[in-house]
Amino acid sequence: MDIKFENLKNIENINVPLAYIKGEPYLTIPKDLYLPPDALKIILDSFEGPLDLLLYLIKSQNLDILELPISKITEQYVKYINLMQDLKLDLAAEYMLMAATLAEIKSKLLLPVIAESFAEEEDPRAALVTRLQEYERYKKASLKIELLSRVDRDFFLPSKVYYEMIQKEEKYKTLDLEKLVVIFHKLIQQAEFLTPHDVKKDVLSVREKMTLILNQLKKSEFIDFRTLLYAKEGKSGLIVSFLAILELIKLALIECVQPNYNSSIFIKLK
Amino acid sequence: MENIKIKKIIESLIFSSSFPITINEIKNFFSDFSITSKLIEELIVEIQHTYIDSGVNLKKVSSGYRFQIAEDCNLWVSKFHPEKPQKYSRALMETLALIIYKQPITRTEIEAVRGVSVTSNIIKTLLEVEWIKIIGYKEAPGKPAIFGTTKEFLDSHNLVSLNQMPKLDDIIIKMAENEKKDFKSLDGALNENISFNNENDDYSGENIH
Amino acid sequence: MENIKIKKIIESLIFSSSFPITINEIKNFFSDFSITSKLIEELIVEIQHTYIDSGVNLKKVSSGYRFQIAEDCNLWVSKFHPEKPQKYSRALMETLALIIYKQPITRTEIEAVRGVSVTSNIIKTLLEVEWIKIIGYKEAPGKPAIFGTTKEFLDSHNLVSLNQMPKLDDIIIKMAENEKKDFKSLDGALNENISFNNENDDYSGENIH
Repeated sequence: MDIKFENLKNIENINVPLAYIKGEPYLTIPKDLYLPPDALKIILDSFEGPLDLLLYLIKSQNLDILELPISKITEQYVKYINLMQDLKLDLAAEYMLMAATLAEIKSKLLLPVIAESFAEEEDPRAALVTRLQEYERYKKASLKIELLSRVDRDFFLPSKVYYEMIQKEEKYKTLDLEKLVVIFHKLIQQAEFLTPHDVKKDVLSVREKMTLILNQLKKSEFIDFRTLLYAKEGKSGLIVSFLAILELIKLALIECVQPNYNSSIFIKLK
Repeated sequence: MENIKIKKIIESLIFSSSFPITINEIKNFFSDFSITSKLIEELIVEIQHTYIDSGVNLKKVSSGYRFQIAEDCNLWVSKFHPEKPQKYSRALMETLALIIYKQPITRTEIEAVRGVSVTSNIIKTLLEVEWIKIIGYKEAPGKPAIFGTTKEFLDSHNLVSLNQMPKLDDIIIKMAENEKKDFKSLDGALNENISFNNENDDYSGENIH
Repeated sequence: MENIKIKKIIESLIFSSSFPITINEIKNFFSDFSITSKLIEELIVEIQHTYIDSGVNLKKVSSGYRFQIAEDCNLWVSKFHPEKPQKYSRALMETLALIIYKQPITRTEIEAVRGVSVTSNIIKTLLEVEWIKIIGYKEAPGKPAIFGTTKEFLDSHNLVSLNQMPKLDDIIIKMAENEKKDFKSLDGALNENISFNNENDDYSGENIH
């Protein structure tokens, strides 16, 4: 493994500035809290929520999480909250919830407890201490992750090396026809393109035939009407061809001509 | 700085760049060390020699130097990287669907149904893959092209005739069955965007074919 | 095929790919020549040696082998490409930490530890850089997504496995017994979901939590 963790050991000692105000790093909040309001806003914004703020209050005074001096911390916490409210900062609901939690713990601790039951009964602070520890763990972990070697920041990759693509035979993928059908019907529904009657007449094979006829007309100017009707296609085939011709005439794409009375009918492009 | 170090850095710069690099660019980059173009050129020749039998070679192209896969490896590399299966856009599918079902059809007519314009690219792609072709021009201002499907479209989709296109009813049944089996979706895109109105008989498969 | 030729092709495959390549992929690619994994591994070691003093080095990461710019060239390369690397917020890094160490995890579970809501943007960014992915949906109201880390996360941090992640600090427990039980169950949940390589004592499961 070529990863070095030595630098991670010092993580506790890393003093990440709370904020930079006019280029000056602020590592701690001044005791008297006297700061220009916008500067204070930046500092308070730098907390990742009430747990982070509580941790800061504890750590900055070298207090022990496990001995959480609840009244002292509550007092300070509330001071911050009030300050934020005074400054009309958008205070997340989580901050208010924590204030209530602290007040609750404080009041529970003040209640006289029978010595016997104390051992069994949960320390009112326990849940909060657990949460603080848990949060601190992952906060520290996140700092360690930040220090890991990261691509495009700490190390780099070569660009994909150019190569000459040797063409493959099959160039295009075929379509999912089912998807295509569904797309078509959806489209038609949306557009209200067709009336129900139209749909019934709109036989796909007629459409196909129309294209075939137009294709033939590209090759020769005139086509004998009769050559378009193949007996081997059966009755339905004949009907399809006939409908296709009628449809093409209706669309003004082709026209029928009869040079002489009695001669064949020819079809030509219009 | 030692030449060997400079050479290594030049190598890494060329490898890291997605564009070819010129000698001038390298020279400017090392401006603090006043390295001559001649030295850079010499070092590049050295690198070229180092890589002569390697899987990549340092080549000079019009815009500078870059590494390229060795010529005798191109075929292998091409084989290794499967060509990205071309993904067709919904716009293209819609356009093709209209050409299939409403052929012969002009672009304007397609646009009228889709409610949006059909880009030239879509038509170009469809013409290129030879799934559609121009089967004539309409007697109308501008003589718009009329499109229809091709034999190649049928061939490449294993159809003999358009009659063999899947029928909507069958698809609906299949999808319903799949849903019963609690499959998340037969096709994500489909289920997401398309809701069937089964009450509307007008669009049942039988009628359309 | 001669080994020297195979080696050259392997080299070109890795260089031409934008993703790391595994030995298995190479083996499958050469299936016509029935080349053993062992040989491929040996050849890769040879390539690694060839490139040891070069501007790029062959490295193993989670999803396979790839070339990387030589460590002592990183500074030069970063200077050559002046784009600033993406900076991530503390909120994002904390969210990521929870996903790494407590995966599989839902957004609500992340929020419970952090004590604040996790914005959609954070999740979106993490998904976009492909450091995390949705690995399922929880059987709960609203079917919340369950997140986990990806191979890409490990790749982008030069890691082969999660075992190499820094250890989590131990929590000092000085509470009543029932509290301890709570911790146990929490750790249990962790162990289930991340499999750590116990060969390496430093990163054994117990220590990571």
